Amino acid sequence: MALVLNEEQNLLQQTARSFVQGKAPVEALRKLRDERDETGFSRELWKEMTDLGWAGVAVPEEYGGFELGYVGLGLILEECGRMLTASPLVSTVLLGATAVALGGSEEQKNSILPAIIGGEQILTLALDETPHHAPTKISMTAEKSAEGFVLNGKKEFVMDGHVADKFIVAARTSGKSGEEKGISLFLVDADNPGVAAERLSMVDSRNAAKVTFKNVKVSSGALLGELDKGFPLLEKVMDIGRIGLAAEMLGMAQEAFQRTLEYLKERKQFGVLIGSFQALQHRAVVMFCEIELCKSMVLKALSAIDEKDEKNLPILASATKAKMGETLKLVSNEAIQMFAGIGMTDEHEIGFFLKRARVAQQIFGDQSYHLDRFASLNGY
Amino acid sequence: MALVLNEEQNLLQQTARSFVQGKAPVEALRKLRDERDETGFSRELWKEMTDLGWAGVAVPEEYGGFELGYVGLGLILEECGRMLTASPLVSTVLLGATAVALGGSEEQKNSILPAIIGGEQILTLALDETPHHAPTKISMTAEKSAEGFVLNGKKEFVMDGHVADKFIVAARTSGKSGEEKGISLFLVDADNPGVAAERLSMVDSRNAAKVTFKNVKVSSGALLGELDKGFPLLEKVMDIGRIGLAAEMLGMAQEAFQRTLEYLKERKQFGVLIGSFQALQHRAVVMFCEIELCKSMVLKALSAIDEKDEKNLPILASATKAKMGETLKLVSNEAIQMFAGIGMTDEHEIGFFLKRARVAQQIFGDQSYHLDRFASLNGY
Amino acid sequence: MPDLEKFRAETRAWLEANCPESMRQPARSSEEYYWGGRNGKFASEDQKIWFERMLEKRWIAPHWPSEYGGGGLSKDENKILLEEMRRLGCRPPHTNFGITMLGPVLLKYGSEEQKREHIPKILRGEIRWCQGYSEPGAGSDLAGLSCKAEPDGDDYIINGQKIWTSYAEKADWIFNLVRTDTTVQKQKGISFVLIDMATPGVSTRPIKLISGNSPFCETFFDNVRVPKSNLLGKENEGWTYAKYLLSHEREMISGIGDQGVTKTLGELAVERIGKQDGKLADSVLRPEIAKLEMNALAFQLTVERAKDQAKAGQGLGDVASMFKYYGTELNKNRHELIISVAGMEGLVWEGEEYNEGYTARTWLRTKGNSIEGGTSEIQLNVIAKRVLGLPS
Amino acid sequence: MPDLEKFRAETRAWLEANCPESMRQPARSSEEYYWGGRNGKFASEDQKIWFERMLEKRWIAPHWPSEYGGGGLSKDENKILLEEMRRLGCRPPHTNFGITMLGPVLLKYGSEEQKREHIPKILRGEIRWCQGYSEPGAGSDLAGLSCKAEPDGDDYIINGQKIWTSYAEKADWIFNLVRTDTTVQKQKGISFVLIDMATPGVSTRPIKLISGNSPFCETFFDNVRVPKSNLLGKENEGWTYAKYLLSHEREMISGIGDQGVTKTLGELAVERIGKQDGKLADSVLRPEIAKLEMNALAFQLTVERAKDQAKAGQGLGDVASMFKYYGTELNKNRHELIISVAGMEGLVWEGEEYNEGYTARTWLRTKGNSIEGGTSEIQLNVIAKRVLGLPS
Repeated sequence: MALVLNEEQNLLQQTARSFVQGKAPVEALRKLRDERDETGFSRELWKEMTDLGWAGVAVPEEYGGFELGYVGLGLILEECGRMLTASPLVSTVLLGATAVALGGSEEQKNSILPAIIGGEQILTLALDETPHHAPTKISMTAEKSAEGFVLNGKKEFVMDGHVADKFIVAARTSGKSGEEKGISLFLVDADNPGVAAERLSMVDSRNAAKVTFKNVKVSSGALLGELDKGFPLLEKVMDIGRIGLAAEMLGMAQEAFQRTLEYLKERKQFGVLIGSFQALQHRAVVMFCEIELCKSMVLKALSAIDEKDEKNLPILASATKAKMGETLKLVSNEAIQMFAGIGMTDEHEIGFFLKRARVAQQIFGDQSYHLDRFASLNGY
Repeated sequence: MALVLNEEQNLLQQTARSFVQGKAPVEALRKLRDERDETGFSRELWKEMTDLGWAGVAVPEEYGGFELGYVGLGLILEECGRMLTASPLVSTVLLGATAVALGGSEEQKNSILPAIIGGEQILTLALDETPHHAPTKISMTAEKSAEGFVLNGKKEFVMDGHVADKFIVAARTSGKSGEEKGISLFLVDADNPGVAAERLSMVDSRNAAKVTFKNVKVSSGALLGELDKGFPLLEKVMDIGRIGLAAEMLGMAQEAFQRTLEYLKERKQFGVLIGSFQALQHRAVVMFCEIELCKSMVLKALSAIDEKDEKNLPILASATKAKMGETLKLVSNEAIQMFAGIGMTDEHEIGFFLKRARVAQQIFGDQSYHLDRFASLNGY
Repeated sequence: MPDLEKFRAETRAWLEANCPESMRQPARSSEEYYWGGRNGKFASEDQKIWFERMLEKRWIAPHWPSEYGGGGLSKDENKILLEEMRRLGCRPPHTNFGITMLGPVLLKYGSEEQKREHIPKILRGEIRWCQGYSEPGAGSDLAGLSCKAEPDGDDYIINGQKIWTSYAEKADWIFNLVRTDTTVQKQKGISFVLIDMATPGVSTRPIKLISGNSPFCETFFDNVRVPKSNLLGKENEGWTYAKYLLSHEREMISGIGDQGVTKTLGELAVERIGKQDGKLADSVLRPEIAKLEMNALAFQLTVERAKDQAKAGQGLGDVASMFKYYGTELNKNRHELIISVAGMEGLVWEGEEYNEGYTARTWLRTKGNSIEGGTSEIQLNVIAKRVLGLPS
Repeated sequence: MPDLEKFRAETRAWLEANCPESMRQPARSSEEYYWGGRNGKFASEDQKIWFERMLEKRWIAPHWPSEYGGGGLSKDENKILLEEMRRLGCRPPHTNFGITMLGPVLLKYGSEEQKREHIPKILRGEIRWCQGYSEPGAGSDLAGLSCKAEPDGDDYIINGQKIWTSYAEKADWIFNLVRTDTTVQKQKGISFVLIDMATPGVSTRPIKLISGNSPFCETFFDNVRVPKSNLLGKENEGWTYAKYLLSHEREMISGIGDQGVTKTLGELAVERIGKQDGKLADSVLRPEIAKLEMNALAFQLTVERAKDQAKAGQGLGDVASMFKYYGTELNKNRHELIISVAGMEGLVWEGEEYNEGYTARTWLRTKGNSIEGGTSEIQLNVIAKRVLGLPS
């Protein structure tokens, strides 16, 4: 696929942009935060998003989707990133629908995917058990029982964990923490007895929760994918998640940069526009270059998902998440420094970008994690 | 000791500066290079340096030295660094005299130190066997024989190796490559049968040689320090060497920066002085700051040698060598970029600083080596 | 020298006997310090005891002249006292911009009456001060201020607005830069005025920061009448006093973040991330942490070197010009690494289990270090010109 | 599409049959390329065969119009040919600034006579060209040139000096920027003139670089008489043509260093340093190498994206402005890492065992990448203004 958007994709991007900027600008996130909204996003907004078909953008037609692919979903995520829009798009669509579509049985697909597309179910992935992303460090257990499995364990920082209807849970059916083998995935309903979610208040005002599973009984039909061999499926879902998240981060970086650039063109100091200072100009160009590089990587990585380029997907996912993380860190820090005093105030929106940046960098592995993985995948 | 020079030290620095700038400016190195001088330094110059007492600056009085300490030797090295002066100061004095003074028997000290101080002997350390500094990776062997030891092996990139009168050789008397235990140090005369040195042509036009030892027989009196337990002595000599080398690098960095700064104040582009461009100004200040930091580290590390602060010496040596390496890399690269076209020509002297910089960075471990060691010494 | 050693021994013994245990723990927030003032409250009985004992000992400002209530200690003695306090971990008994900022200016440029009026009140914690320097829209161009003072008999009438006034809503008095001459070059028409904030027409509004805290205010002056006797030094020469104060402030800010740091970054990383094969398990973060700690060591040694130089009578030298710039950038980097080391836990905003978001809030607060008291860019400009002599 | 696939298959078969084995190895120095010219010599029989076969095939400049001796290939065909050549590792059969630099300008702005006169000679390797742009003291201010051409009947008389003329001492003709009007704004008085270097009064002096090589010369013009018919385009409009050429040159330079790179940096590092516990043994270099390779991948994808955009009719876009800057900085970093990876071995200057210092010399040569063809600083200025619209 050429690294350029086609007409359909351009249209989707335009639609997404005007929708998000109209209905869910940064101000909306501030409102959710200041009102201590219990859901953490607007259910009305999510209804409108799913009405637009966004939850089915990357889902195959046979399950009610629209087959615009992950490039399409990436464009929507990017636009949401620009406005820091809070919604279950990542948890439910990027992760949930992807995991079910890739690993689910026909029955699972037929029951879950349409519910996701229709906006009736919130799904999420319950994976990490420590403050640092470590997908093989799974201690949570799923023991075989007469009717199915019994789950016990604790998951940390689960996205939308306190409002999810269903969890995709990574648990250990054999082996020990640190091993890839022995990890299995399960679909667990939130109202299943023994499931308890405690919401956390995060710096980015987005949803995360600690979820505990205490003797949670599920049927054998709850298994998603193969027993003991859930890791390759999980890895693929994560790689897609990393790339989708990078698309969201790309939107954030572009918007933060754009706002900074505008500020440089209007703010005066010592009687001249600060954008005329050469040192700031050069630093702005460095940001511009890094963002352009990220654009190419994100587009290439999204295309690789659609092209089912299994061979290059892991390397592209790690390179993209790491590069996007570095760039977003740079841009969010430079933005605050260039906005200076006003950027330090809560009243100004630029700080929201800095706050969301670090959380997005952490999810599914920060730069350290992915540079290490990138090096290993490249054989060094 | 306060981090400030006393009167005696200030005087020594002034003397060294005027001597080096008068007798051995960068032009002298160019001459040695262009004339393909076989010695690689001027023996007349070395005679003058030793007449000034430089070879005995850090040697105890009882062996004919002047007890001005390593702070004193560091000041001389710094001034030599400014002019890229080629001499056996590092090989013979910083390494050779230090090793003998620290590890030698009374007999060895009495016979060798006065000869070094008098400029009659060139010593050097024959240590590394690979292109990367790795002091425990020693495969060269010294086997016990009736009369003493028989040495076999090869040493790479030995400073002043082709003109040395005596080598301090690290060889294995037990254990295997990678182990600290089993390394012993030997004093080996260059005219001993079986010793052969092949000079290498290096980018910095300074001396390095490949030295082979083939069935070289030495008496048991050739052992420097303890059998099998030479590593702690070697490590200390290397740490002192690293700090002294950092002093030389500090001189280089200051001189390269000074020349660049002067160029920024005289070179015009588009009708204005390039030193008025804010982006270049900020980059110049960054260099200034890093050099100031290095000055403090080098002085502190040199003082730590004189104060026999054994506890902090390794950490200070690694921090200083790594920081100085980073700074010199930055300054030498920025210098070339700021001198632009003229800096790329062999005719201009600034390129000599770039060339010497990378060699000095490598000797006794580059930034990678020392950051790793610094982290390990700090317990992480 | 034996005198100083004796002083050290006595000081140590006195501190050990008199500093309450709880006052030897690092403070987690500015609220844990005693700020004094008309509405000042002690956060604990220990805090009160500690303040009163130090006040009695005249060690609230130990090196100020004793005639105004200072401790009258020599430089060497003062250094020893600070070293011993640091050794024990003693908190400062009283925090007040009157001590750290206004005091030195007042002692140097104030009239005898002003010194006798204000200094004892500062030391006794009766009056809490704040600083009126920055204005909206002026930013780094501090001298471009427009808050004006017009003479009216024996008074000035002050109108205008200040921003970034630290804790103004809790302060009693403000030292304020005002414009008294608009016809000359901007630096030459500025005066330095002391204003009681209880005067009619003074009002404040806190500014909430990205860290969620509100250490700063906007302060408004609406026809505020101030006696001319509250002018510090001479009219229109306030810029000189302001710069003298700023140079003190910059040194102070570059030290920010070192307070209360008990663990090294490396130790923190090992605790949070663990080791593998004897090295920090995150092999990518490890060299970044090592670089930061190497630079922090180099910076600390450089501050030491500057002090040693000054002590040797060679002046602080050019090197001191970089402290504000380098120190604040270093501190920002340190906190970026701290949140990397903490992972998701470092990004929690509230909750007792997460220390109410202390890690995240501190990280966010450090972003201001390279802005307040002169941005990093301003520092770089100044060093380029004044120290390196680069042309304009 | 099937046509293109057929073309690809035929091209591949032809190259496999006709490109000698030794011409499929990466060249280690510029001398291993065939540069042509009056004194041009083939370095080997294979080089001669390869050149002659490609000449006969009209693939010396495959996408130039066939009426002047070019191959007349479409853009797509040309791309396929280049891809297939890269796949096999085929060296370019002929290297000549007449092809890479002058050709595009000549084809766009030259007169019919000029095209018929010069292009076939370039293709046949009869005339080797060099570029006369920079002048001593002008540096980045290219338009500030002073080498002047004064009219004298049907001729110009040229006086002045050029610097950084690549391989001028081996070239036959030079395309030279001269000043033909000193009374107007500097960009408006420049003309673009073609000069036979055999003309009396032209002389050259090689400049030795820090890499030890002398790819550049100073070139002197002392009352050199050149017919006015050698003017390209219009008098005083040379700056337009010069900029057109420069934009081509910048793209070319940003690709420098990718030629002949057969091993990735990671592979090289493993070979030179070895592994420990499955990872590169140097744990500090490892993330630096990973960052470089990550950036190189991102850069390569960005060049691809720009091409795809252009192909889709959207133009090269703003992104192309960064290629020269980013590409050259990347290449410098790559070579810094290569010498780190090679250790002391990478710093040897001479000796067959050390490939005559190839690693060190190449590293030194890359320092010029961010200087020649417009310094990185100039690129940053230009992007800031033209692309980001930042004010002057």
